[in-house]
Amino acid sequence: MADQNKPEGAENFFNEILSPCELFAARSRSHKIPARGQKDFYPDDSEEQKQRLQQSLDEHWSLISEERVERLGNLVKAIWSPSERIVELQTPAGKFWQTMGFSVEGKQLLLPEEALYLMECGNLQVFHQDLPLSIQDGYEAFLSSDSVSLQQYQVFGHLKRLGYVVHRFDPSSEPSPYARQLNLPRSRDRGARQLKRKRSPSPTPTSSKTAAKSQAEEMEEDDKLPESHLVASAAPQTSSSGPAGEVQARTWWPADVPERQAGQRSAPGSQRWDFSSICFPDLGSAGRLAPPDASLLPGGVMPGVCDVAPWMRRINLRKVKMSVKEEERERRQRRRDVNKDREVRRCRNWAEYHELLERRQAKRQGRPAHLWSGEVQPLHDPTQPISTAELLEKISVIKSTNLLEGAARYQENTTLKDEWRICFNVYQPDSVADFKKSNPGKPYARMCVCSFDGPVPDLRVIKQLSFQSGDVPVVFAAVDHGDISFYTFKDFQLPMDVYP
Amino acid sequence: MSGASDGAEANWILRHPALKQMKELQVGDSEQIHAAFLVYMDLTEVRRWKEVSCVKIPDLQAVLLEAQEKDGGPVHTILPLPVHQSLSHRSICQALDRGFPLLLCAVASDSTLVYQRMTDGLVTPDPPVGPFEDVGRRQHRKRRQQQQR
Amino acid sequence: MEAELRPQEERSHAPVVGLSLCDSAPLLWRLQDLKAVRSEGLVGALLGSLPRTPRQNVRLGRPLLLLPEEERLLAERRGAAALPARNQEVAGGELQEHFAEEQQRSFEEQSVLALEDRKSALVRAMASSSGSDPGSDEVLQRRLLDLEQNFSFPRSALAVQLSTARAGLSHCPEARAFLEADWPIRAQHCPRREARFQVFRDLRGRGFFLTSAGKFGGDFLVYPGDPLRFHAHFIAVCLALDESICLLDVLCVARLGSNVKKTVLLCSPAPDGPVRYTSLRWSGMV
Amino acid sequence: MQAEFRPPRRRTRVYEDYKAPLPLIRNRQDRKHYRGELVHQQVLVCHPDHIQSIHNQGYFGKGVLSRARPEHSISDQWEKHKGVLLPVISQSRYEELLRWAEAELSSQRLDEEAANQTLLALTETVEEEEEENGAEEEPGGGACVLMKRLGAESKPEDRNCRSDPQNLDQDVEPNSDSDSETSSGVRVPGPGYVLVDLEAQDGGGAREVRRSPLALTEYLQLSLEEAFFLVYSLGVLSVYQQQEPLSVVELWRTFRLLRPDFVSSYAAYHHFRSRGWVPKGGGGAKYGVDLMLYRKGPPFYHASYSVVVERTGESLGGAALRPFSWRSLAALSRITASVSKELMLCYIIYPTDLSEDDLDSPVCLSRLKVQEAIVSRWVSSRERAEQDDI
Repeated sequence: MADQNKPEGAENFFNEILSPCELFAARSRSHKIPARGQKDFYPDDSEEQKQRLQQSLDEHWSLISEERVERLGNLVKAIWSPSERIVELQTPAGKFWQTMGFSVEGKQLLLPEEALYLMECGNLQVFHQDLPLSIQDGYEAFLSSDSVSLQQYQVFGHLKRLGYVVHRFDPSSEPSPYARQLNLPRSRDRGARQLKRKRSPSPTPTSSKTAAKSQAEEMEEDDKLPESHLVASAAPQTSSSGPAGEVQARTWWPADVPERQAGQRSAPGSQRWDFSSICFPDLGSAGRLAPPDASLLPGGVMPGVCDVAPWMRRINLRKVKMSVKEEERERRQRRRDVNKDREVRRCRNWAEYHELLERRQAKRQGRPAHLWSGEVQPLHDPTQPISTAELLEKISVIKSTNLLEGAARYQENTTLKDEWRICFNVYQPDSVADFKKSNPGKPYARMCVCSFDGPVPDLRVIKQLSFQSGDVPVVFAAVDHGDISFYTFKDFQLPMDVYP
Repeated sequence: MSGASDGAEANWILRHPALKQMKELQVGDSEQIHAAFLVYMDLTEVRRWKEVSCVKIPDLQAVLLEAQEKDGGPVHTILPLPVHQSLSHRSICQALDRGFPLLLCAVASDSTLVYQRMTDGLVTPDPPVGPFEDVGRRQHRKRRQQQQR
Repeated sequence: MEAELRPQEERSHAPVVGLSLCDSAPLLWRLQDLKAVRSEGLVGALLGSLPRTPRQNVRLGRPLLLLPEEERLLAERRGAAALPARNQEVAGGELQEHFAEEQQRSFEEQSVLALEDRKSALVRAMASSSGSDPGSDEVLQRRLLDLEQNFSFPRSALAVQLSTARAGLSHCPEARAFLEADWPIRAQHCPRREARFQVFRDLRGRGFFLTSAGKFGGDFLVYPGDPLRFHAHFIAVCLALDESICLLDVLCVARLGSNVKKTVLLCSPAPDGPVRYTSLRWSGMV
Repeated sequence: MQAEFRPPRRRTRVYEDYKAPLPLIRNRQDRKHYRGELVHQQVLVCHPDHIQSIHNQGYFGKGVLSRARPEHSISDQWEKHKGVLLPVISQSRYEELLRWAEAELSSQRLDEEAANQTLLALTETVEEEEEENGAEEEPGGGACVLMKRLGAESKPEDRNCRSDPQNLDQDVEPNSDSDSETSSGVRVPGPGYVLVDLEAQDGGGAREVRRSPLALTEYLQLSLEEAFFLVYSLGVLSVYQQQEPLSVVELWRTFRLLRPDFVSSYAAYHHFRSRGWVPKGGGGAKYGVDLMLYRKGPPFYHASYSVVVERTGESLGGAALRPFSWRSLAALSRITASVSKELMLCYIIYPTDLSEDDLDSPVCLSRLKVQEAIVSRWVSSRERAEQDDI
């Protein structure tokens, strides 16, 4: 079958290269897109319809066939480095530098998706081995499932074309959830970290190796924060306690602390304080408390016996004064001897006694026995008048939870599959004017790119990603071939709605 | 109130001849039969369809209904199904193979009915009424909505 | 309404379509391939920025992404071949030399064209400004000479092409040979995929054009003619005949269909027969 | 990230007064207890007063012969006859009812003569005094007035979507003991009185009062979740199965057998009720979801949320009740948005240590957790044209 193809094929392969004459002519071509006409509903084989179709097709092909032609002076030249998967600029960057790229040791670098997008926009000419790369080369060389996938690039390109600023998301450059909880300012050495982040060959951590690394980084940070916090709060105390403040500051921490902390680090799950497991000393029961073990105390502190008796004296132990009604009720309850009741005495065991009580209760109130004598009874006794608000309160037996509850635990115990990764931070188009790469601020949204044929995020995924993202919405971009649909799964608690 | 005496025996649903006929067909579980009966009542009592009757077909464990919207009008097959049940394309085809247009009727747990028309083969939709709105106008409308938000 | 299925024997006469795999997705880059595929009634999806106005999403340009069904049908009908990925290392400096030469030649030709351009502009300007001045011809000649002697075409003004498809094969001579090989049909084991393909092939065989219908809750949007000119009539939902479907899902997609004025089609390939279609439409019974 | 609460949209026209959020007893003297029957795995409320109370206070259930509000009537036309409003039916309709009664009687294996006699007794023109007695005895008389008013107040969309004229009233004949059995001990179809429009030969429109051979009164069908809520959470309903009332646990077990996912669907229903909202399962079917959520009730507000109930383990795994694909989610999201509602996923989270035994009692509800999430489309652009809107 191939024989006839050969000559024809050879010719065709060259015909997409423009001649110098065509190149020259292309400088003055239009940038308008022809408007699409009304569509028809039924095909009727009419000449008119055929003509319109032909016209649409001609227009379509002329648009599709157009090649990018740019003046050399308007093109930024760059070199592709396959080993580092990075593109290095050779000539001064253009306007795009405000929102894209980064520099390392004086070199101006672009991530592959940024370079490919700029190639598609006709801003950048990328060379490899002194030969320019076609757009096709760019797609094939820059995109792969273990760095930026085609679908991720589709989403990137889609958002870029709309003017959004789109950056790769790197969990290690985000404040840790702990820091976020404490509302700490973002790390001081951001600039340095930015570089580190951008240099990593595949910051969208689809490979497990980088994923592990970024998690380790996060852990490290978590460990550091509480520690630095404790030191800070301890400092004023020590300095005021004597001239040897500096020495004492160190002795606050016994020599075995670093070891202990190292042990902590290796055990996952213990990086955060577990407040529920901290024991409080019992100060109430005994009048006196034994002195604490001296070895646990910093040097120079003289522990003594703690006498709580004076404190106990201050506690209000007076008898609660009851109203006349209340006192009456109390007396009545004491006077009535259940054991004298004949029916009660007939009961042979507790079960029968309870049954009897049920029967009596039902009889008194005219409540149907089949509902009120069983092991499970209705939540509300309809013979008792109650306000709607109280009733709703009473029947609210199912606890509401939120996406952040327990999310930290899932974060530690389970790692998400690669398909559930936040890939991009997205900043709104109108923020471009005063956008600073060094300090991009809070993103407008974060993107998780999904294949339309893949799974829909379940609750675990939604919880983990929203935990990771904090107060920035996570958007799932589902790519269905050429179509991209964006969805958010936001936390919600239906408000209570009470009518009288 | 009348309480216990107001028992199930007095329930006209249980005494209705149509329900008895459905039970005699010996297909479908009691839930499906109840669904079919509700649809039967909706067609006869509420919509006043004509010649409503129940039928069964081999291989399909469900009571089907047959009815005409108007006297002498075309016969429809109606397939009543409780809404939380699943179905297969094959069972739809079996109902369609009777040769009449089919109405699938989903019956919700509170007796809500949702009818869906089903036809064998490809049925071209009706063309939209009036001229198509062009893209420009649609965009304009969208923009306006956005501004209002 | 559309060319009938090509008989099998004609297959060899149609040129092979070159597929390029990018992250395992089948992409078409060459214009001739795009046209060839469209002439088969396969629509695909354009993914790239449009060279003319790259910063918008309404109209996109090359590459064209094929649906798995389109890829398979293409392979069945006329043969498609995978273009190999670009060779990472190019030996020798021949190509680089060739590229430099070509660019130099283009520069020279373009400077000539630029000069011609300026000259004709000058002539036009002179003609319009001083219509019947007898001395003007002489002035014109002098100015033209002046222009020719002083004209310099800056390197920065050189128009260069940023090729869309890998051009000229100059960087990859072995690709041409590869094109002649048959493109193996990639494995499609999953039964859902199989049902989708059977339905796709059948509907295409009936002359319909199909695109992906994910956002409408179905598998394919089915057009009575080229989507450039026609609205879709159907939302095709592919499923095996005995596959169990949730009634609520059926109600949902059917309701959506009536909202967007399309018929929802349940499509199931019978094991040994034609594809079974059932149209779902609004009953009007509320 | 928290979804913003969008205020529910009030209906532009409201045709009824708000009675009460739930069918609760307002004072100690009112010891009303409602009754439902478990028939064919469905819960039916048959007594007209019960129907009105349960439906109008919290909008539980749906009339089996009505589109929403239980307001079906045997006839569209009612006429005052000797001080009593009676439904007017055509002779052919009357004969149809008679045929049913005949079939009913024959199925009781009576000998032909007895059956004919009973039938004959039925078809006789009702004597005036008897008629008046009947009307006086009518226990649903109060309800009759009530129903009439409600009918006139019902929603305009209901009016528009049905072809027949608006019901003016309702057939409110309940089957009281004395009437449902004849002296011969044979059970005959319930009485009720109708005004039969006789198709007289001379063309005159004579009307005659007859007993209605088969009284098709409106019943209220409750979803299993609604029924269990009225029983367990409010304690106002008893569900009878073959004349035997079921205890809370019996009912729970019965419903779990009928519907394997009852625990999850009830938990979701209960949760929304306990927040003061009105969940309706039937309405959800129209949009392919499990529940629609209304503020106050369907007559006052448009539904705010389309809810899909999903179940998950505490380790957040387990098989989904309704396995979503992007395709089905896209369709749901699109349809929900096009009717101006929001799509809500309601996850019921089961603790890991919840055993099958624990699930055997509604007490397990307190160990479940509920997570709501709003799914919405993120619009990336104003200019992003839907290329195939129509």
